[in-house]
Amino acid sequence: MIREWLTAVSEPILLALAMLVISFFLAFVRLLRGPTLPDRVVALDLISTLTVGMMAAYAIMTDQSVFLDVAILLALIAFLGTIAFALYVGKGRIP
Amino acid sequence: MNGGLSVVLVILGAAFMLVAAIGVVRMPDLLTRMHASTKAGALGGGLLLLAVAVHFGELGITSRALAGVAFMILTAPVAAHMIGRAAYLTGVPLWEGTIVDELRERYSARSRAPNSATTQE
Amino acid sequence: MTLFLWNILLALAWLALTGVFTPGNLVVGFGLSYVILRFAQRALGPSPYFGKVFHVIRFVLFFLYELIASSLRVAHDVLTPTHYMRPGVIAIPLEIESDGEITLVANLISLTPGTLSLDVSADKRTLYIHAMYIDDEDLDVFRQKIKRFERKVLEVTR
Amino acid sequence: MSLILRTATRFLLPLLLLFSLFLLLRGHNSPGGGFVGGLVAAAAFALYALAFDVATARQLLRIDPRRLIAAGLLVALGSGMAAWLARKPFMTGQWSSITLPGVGLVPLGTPLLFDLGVYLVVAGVMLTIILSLAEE
Amino acid sequence: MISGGIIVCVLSGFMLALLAPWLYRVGRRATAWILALLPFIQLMYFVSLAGPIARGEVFVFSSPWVPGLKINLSFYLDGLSLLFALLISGIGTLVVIYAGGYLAGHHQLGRFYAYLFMFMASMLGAVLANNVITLFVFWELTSLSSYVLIGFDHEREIARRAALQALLVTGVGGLALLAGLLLLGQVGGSLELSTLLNQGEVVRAHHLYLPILLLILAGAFTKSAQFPFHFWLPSAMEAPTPVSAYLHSATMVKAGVYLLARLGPVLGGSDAWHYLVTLAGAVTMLVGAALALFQTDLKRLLAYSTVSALGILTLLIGLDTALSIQAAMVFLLAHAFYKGALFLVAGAVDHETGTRDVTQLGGLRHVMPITAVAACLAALSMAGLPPLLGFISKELLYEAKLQAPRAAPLITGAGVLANVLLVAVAGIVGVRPFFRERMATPKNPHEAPLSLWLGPVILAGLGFIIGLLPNTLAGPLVSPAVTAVRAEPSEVTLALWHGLNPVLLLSVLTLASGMGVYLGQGVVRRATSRLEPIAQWGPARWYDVALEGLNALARIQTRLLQSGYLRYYLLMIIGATVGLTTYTLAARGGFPRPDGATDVRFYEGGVAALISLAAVAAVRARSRLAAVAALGVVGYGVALVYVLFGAPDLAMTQVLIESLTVILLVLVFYHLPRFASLSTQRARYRDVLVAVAAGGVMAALVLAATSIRFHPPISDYFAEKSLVQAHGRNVVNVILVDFRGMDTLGEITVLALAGIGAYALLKLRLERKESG
Amino acid sequence: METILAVVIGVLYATGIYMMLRRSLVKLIIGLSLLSNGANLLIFTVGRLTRARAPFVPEGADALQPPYADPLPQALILTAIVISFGVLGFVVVLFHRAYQTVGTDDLDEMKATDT
Amino acid sequence: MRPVLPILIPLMTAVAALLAWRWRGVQRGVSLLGAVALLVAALILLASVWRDGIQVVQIGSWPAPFGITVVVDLFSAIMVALAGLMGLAVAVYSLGSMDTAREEFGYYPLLHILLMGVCGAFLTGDLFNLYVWFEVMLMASFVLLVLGGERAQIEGAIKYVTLNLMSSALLLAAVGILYGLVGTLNMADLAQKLRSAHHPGLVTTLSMLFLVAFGIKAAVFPLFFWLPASYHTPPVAVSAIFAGLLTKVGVYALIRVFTLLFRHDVGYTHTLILILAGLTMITGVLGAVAQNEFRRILSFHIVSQIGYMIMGLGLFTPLALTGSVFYITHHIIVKTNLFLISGVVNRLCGTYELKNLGGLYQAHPGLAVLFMIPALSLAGLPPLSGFWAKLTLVQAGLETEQYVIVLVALAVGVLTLLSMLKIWTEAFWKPSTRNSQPSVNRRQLVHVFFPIIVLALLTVVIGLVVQPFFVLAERAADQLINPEAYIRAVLGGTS
Ligand code: NA
Ligand code: NA
Repeated sequence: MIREWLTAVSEPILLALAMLVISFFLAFVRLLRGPTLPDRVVALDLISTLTVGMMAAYAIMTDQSVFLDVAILLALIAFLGTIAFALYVGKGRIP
Repeated sequence: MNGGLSVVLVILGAAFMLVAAIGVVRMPDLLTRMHASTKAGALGGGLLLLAVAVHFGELGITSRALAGVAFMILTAPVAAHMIGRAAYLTGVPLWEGTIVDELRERYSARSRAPNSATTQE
Repeated sequence: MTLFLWNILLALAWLALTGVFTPGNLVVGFGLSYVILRFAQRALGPSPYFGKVFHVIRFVLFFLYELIASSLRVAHDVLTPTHYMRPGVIAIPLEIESDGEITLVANLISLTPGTLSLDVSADKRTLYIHAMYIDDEDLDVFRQKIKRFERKVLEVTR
Repeated sequence: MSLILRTATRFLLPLLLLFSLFLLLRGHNSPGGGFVGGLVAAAAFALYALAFDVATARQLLRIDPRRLIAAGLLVALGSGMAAWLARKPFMTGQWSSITLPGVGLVPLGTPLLFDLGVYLVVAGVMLTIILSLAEE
Repeated sequence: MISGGIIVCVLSGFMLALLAPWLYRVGRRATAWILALLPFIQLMYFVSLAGPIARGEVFVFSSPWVPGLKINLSFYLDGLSLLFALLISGIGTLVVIYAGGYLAGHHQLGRFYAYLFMFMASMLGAVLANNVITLFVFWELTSLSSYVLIGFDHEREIARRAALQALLVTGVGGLALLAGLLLLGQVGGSLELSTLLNQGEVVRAHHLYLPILLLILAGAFTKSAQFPFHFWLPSAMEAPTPVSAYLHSATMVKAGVYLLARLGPVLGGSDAWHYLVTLAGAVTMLVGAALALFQTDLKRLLAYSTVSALGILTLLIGLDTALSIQAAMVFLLAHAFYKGALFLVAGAVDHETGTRDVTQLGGLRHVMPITAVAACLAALSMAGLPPLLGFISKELLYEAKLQAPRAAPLITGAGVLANVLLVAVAGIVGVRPFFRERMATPKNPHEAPLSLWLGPVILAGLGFIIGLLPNTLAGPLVSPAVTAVRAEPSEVTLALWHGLNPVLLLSVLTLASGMGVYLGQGVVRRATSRLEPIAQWGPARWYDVALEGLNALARIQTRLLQSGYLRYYLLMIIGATVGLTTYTLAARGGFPRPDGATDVRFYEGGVAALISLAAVAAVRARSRLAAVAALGVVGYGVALVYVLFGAPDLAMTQVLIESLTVILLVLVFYHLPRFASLSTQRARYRDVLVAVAAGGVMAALVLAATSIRFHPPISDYFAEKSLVQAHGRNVVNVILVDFRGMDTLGEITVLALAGIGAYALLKLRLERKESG
Repeated sequence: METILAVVIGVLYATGIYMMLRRSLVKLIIGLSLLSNGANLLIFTVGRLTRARAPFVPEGADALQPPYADPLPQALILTAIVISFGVLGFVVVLFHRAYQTVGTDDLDEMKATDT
Repeated sequence: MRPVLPILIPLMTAVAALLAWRWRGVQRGVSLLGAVALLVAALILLASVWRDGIQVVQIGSWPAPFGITVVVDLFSAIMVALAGLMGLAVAVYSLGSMDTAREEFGYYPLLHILLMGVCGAFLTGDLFNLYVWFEVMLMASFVLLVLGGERAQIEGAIKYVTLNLMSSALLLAAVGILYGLVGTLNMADLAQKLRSAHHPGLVTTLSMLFLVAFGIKAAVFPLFFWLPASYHTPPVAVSAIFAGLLTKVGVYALIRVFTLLFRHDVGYTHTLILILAGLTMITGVLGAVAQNEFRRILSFHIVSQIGYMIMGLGLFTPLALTGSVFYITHHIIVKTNLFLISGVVNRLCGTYELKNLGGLYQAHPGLAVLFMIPALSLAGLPPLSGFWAKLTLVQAGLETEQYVIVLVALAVGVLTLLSMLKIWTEAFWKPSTRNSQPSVNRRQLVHVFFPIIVLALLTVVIGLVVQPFFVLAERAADQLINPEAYIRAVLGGTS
């Protein structure tokens, strides 16, 4: 596994994947820490974008375009969850 | 096909995403975190999708990849706006370094005490 | 808009004719058909479309520049230990009126790192944004910088 | 409600619907299919209901989503029973093909019809649940 | 032809039972006389068969019923069955007529007839059956008819309880009997009695002999009210008197005796049989007789004396000598006549005076002369005075006891003691109410109507006439019966006078002592009343305690198991899963060694870690929405796994579902309350333990399953045919809509249901409790 | 990778079950979701992981050329996901109604039908 | 075509009823028609299987281990016929008892989809497809259970739903692992390939997952809690169809997999099943003894009766399996009928609580008889259907010298009798404490009594004319214990 990490640096696409993986964990840290719900939502939103990115990178790496379809679907649809969260947060608004 | 360009786009995209992720951890309040994450994130995602478009270089795939980019550009700002607005309106606290708040005056009639009922969730 | 569709259709036809289905070829096709349409303009009657294309291209370039510049700035701030930012919530008076235009402006502002549309007033006259780098001591100067987005949008839509 | 969200939704709804059809039609050969397509269609209207309100979304939809469920089941069932006309076991695919200008020979068969049934049911169900729940 | 008559006899009873309520609606008062025709015809039929049977003929009727289980609807008529059949149809005739008068005007009389005929038919079936399962079927039907008849007066709780008690006691015995009979069939190689009767040696030598014996005895003893199962019989006196006379004295309670007699050739002849049956009989005989003296209620007195009589019969069968069987058969007849008569008399007295309390009755001979004659005749027969049948039977009885193969003096002593008491009882029930001075009663008595005195007079008269001509009238019946029980030709000679012998001496002694007890019954009752508290702790009490205990156990168990706490149910299920799998693993072994698939790319590992962390975060989240967000991360992570291992369709679906789930949850959480910490610390530790164990089991199973493959998968087929035959490049989609379209059809049906259900839940709210 | 996914599956099952054992309806829902993710991942894993191509017949070919990811488990999981999603949708509504009707999401307050 | 009809007819009926959402009268007609059609199709199927042997349809014409196979052996055919019979009985009963609101909110489509799921589970020859049908059935039952949304319904449903979902998750995992090991889902193919499995211990361990998953659905100890928590809460027509069919699908599945797939270690697996059978009988019947409400008593009895059905499987001899099949047949008819009767009682007295019931024997002797027949049959009194069922099992137990289970079976029979008589005593014999009788619509009563009378007659007929039913069960059991014919029918000549 350590060798994998090392080759990651040499292989550009692996480097990209490595950055993405690190990003996942960083975003996850925010999701854990909060402190408010919007903070977590922002983190989740970022994670969905990261997922799009990772799928795209993987499509390139494996040379399979089918994964792109997943990525664009996610790009379009992840938004819905965020909106729902936002509306929930907004529920607490004083009218 | 277009190996060089797609590699650059991939690395760039991933780097932007990393920045976004670091920002989301490091920035002091919600709104500043959002500046880092939602936009840099979308930018990174867009770049990666572009990389796909370049990498495959087939019409069908390229058009789909571009559509993906379009989707991101369409949705990301709306989502950011919705979260930011909701958070602001429910009283998520701003960073102490904030220099001005002109929206506050509009809502001055009401207290802006943090509404824990939702935001603390 | 009809012309734009025409343009696209022609570009696709070009692709079919050439039989080379690549993005590059699409761009070629688009450019060619743009030129064709331009010449055929008289036949088709007056249209703001041709002038717009220029504005659109300029607008896109402007936007990309803003995007990259502000991204880099945010990136710098994120990656360095100190926070250089001077954030705040600013009211931007709006001249545009239609929902679509307001949304477009707001989204463009949001898309650019460093600024984020928070709210539109009920009378649609004011856009409230959160900005990270209010460098100007005079807030109105800053407001004008933001309003450039509005102007560019107006150039395209009107 | 946010003006920005509403305006964006006006644009996104047709886009999502188009995308859902795209997924449905391509599903037999590429990722997608009736289920995914149906969900996207439902998501489109769900977004509309969130951005505006349920009544507006129902107006836009025109048809009671429960009818979609019944129709979808009917289509799926019918596509399976079509095989009986050819004296074949239930759900045996019946294929023919048409030539689409510019695309060429496109095979058409009952399994595709079945997928359409799936699409309708999924869209109908998700809309039924989400719209009723949002009305609470 | 003749054999076919047997099944007609049995089935016609059931037919008439079905018709009886309707007949009653038409026939009213005359119904009893019309109905009585059936048992009377049956009686004539059986009488007509007496001759051939006395000559040694046997009638068999057999028709397959459940050949798969070797069960035939088969009947067998020999001397023993005939004796019982005559009693059943004969006394049945009288009881039907009697009931018509006794219950005249009762609004449920139609149903009563139905039950009575159902009983009659079942009882006939039981004593005539050849197949042991057929026998059992009718046996249980007699219990059931007894149940509805005891509970006939169902508005009174005591009647309901008595009915239940009787049914439960005999029911438990019945099930033991069933097991015993089945085992017997297994050991003996046939379920047909006629075959089994020749298998005695095989059966007795088999290692299952003792269990079979015990099981069958349990059936017989409960039915025939042997100690300690006797208590249901006195309680059963809640039934209308015709029922008591017929079922609980003359016929049904003797089914156990019948069974013992019937199976004697198979099961008898062993020490176990001898000791068990004799002892049970002796104890029952004494206990019944002693307890009878406590009673003041006419029917209860008679009931306990019946218990005693049943003990005597059992004892005689246990002795298993030619003489004892002979005595048993004669006593069976004698008892049926006198006890039936006495019961009917008691009913008539009750009917006329409104009371059954012996202490309240006296001098009735003036107002009820015919009844008084019948009563006295019966009582004298019971007391064993010559020239009544009771005397003959007692003579035989003493003789048999004196010649008992073992412990003859002891048995004889006990017999004398019991008979002494029974003499007193006979006096109390049959004589006392009619003599002494007249006492005031709730109702003003008149002579009973014809229907009420006909039965007692005939029965008592029979006891008298047979006593005078025993050899002519009883001999032809008893001999073949004894032959049947002994499984060897027996010739019985009955006589009133045996000369001066020890038996006669005992008889005289018995009578004299009995008279003494009768006269001094006040003293005796006072003396015995000391024992009353002990009697309260008798078997009847055990029954109550057992029932209460059962209820308590049931309640405790239910409270423990069906506690209402969902998490305990879940714990049980998960515990069962973990327990069964790990135990099986330990017990059966054979887990393949994990092949240590450690070929991991860093990004795969990263995604895996992310999923796990997010899952844990979802658990540890303090707020619902934080948990939902963490759940979202799990979802995206899983979608990534699908992408990483070549499943784009799955990833798409996962992603979509993730987003829509968030919408659903958020919509609902608008209304639901926030997380609260409700469980105790201990519960949490326990649950962590269980959850981790369950997770561990699943992980272990996955490891095992991924390290080994019994067969290559069938997927090559899909790979090959997908495009060529199913016209699709997306193999997963082709599987979904074509290869395995049936799954998808079910799947969309589930979805449709979810939609209908959610809609109904949200839109349909019934305020009121709906009736079914 | 199977080993690591086995652990992930174990974690999903464990967390799912733990959440289902809590007293709150909301946690029960979350538990169910975790559990169904675990079950799907389980089928995916035991159906054998492969980094080979996704099961799509490429243009110009008549059949899948090995190695390819086994399409059958994918189809099974798809069916299972959809079913559990439908069920989840219904359950969410049910719990919503339960809360409305009973007035609490504490499961311990919902045992009237047992005792 | 024939074997698929019992799945498709209910679906068609449901779709037709769904399309006629707004027209209640049409829905009722469609439902009745569909139920009749289902019963006819099921009976024709049974007859043809009896005549011509096991019938197979390869759905979509894809050959056996690859596509989904619908396969009908006698056991399946019997179960489907029973499902059709109960479907019709309850459909008719519903016409006279279901409230308008529920009818308008999809009661009839739900009922028929439930039947579809049940029939699908009985007919499929594919393990994953079995899971799908289970889900169809469960989902339909979830909705039927809560339809109306009363508090008790919802509380019961929460447990019912959660525990059943747990079982589904387990089943899914088990099926998935089995596929991973053997690479096929067709049960006949699995049966064949499992024979040569080189890790029997692993297969046995896996079989435990199936045991638990199906055990939950069958309501076996200690997995039955969902049943008594919920069965008494919905309208009685729903209770009745649940009582008749749902747990039996679990039992069916247990019997199917433990006669076809997991028979390599009978000494371990089936002994375990036998132990569970005994415990199920005891705990179920004790639960019933503790209850004082009509439907709750009946619900707990379902549990205890499941024990008997499993007992036959545990003994695993031809006679024992005959007993199981016979028992299931008997139980479905009798238990459904008892629930239907409880509904009538409730309608007459306005309650299910025994302490508030009474006077029915006096006022409605016909109903009393109609109750006694299934009640006594349930308790196993001769000569009703239940007696022969128990007799067969007891005989099988004695033959295999499993005396403990025989003892339990007999003792539980007595306790069953006890609690049936408790109902009898309280509801029928005990004098009524009420002054007024609720008014009853005569036309509705026809709908309500018709199925009750038919089922009671059937109980008696089975009791009196045992042989044909016994032979049917015997042959079904023979096919179960010798699965060669099944495997050959599904896989064709390849085996
Ligand atoms: Na059931
Ligand atoms: Na069930």
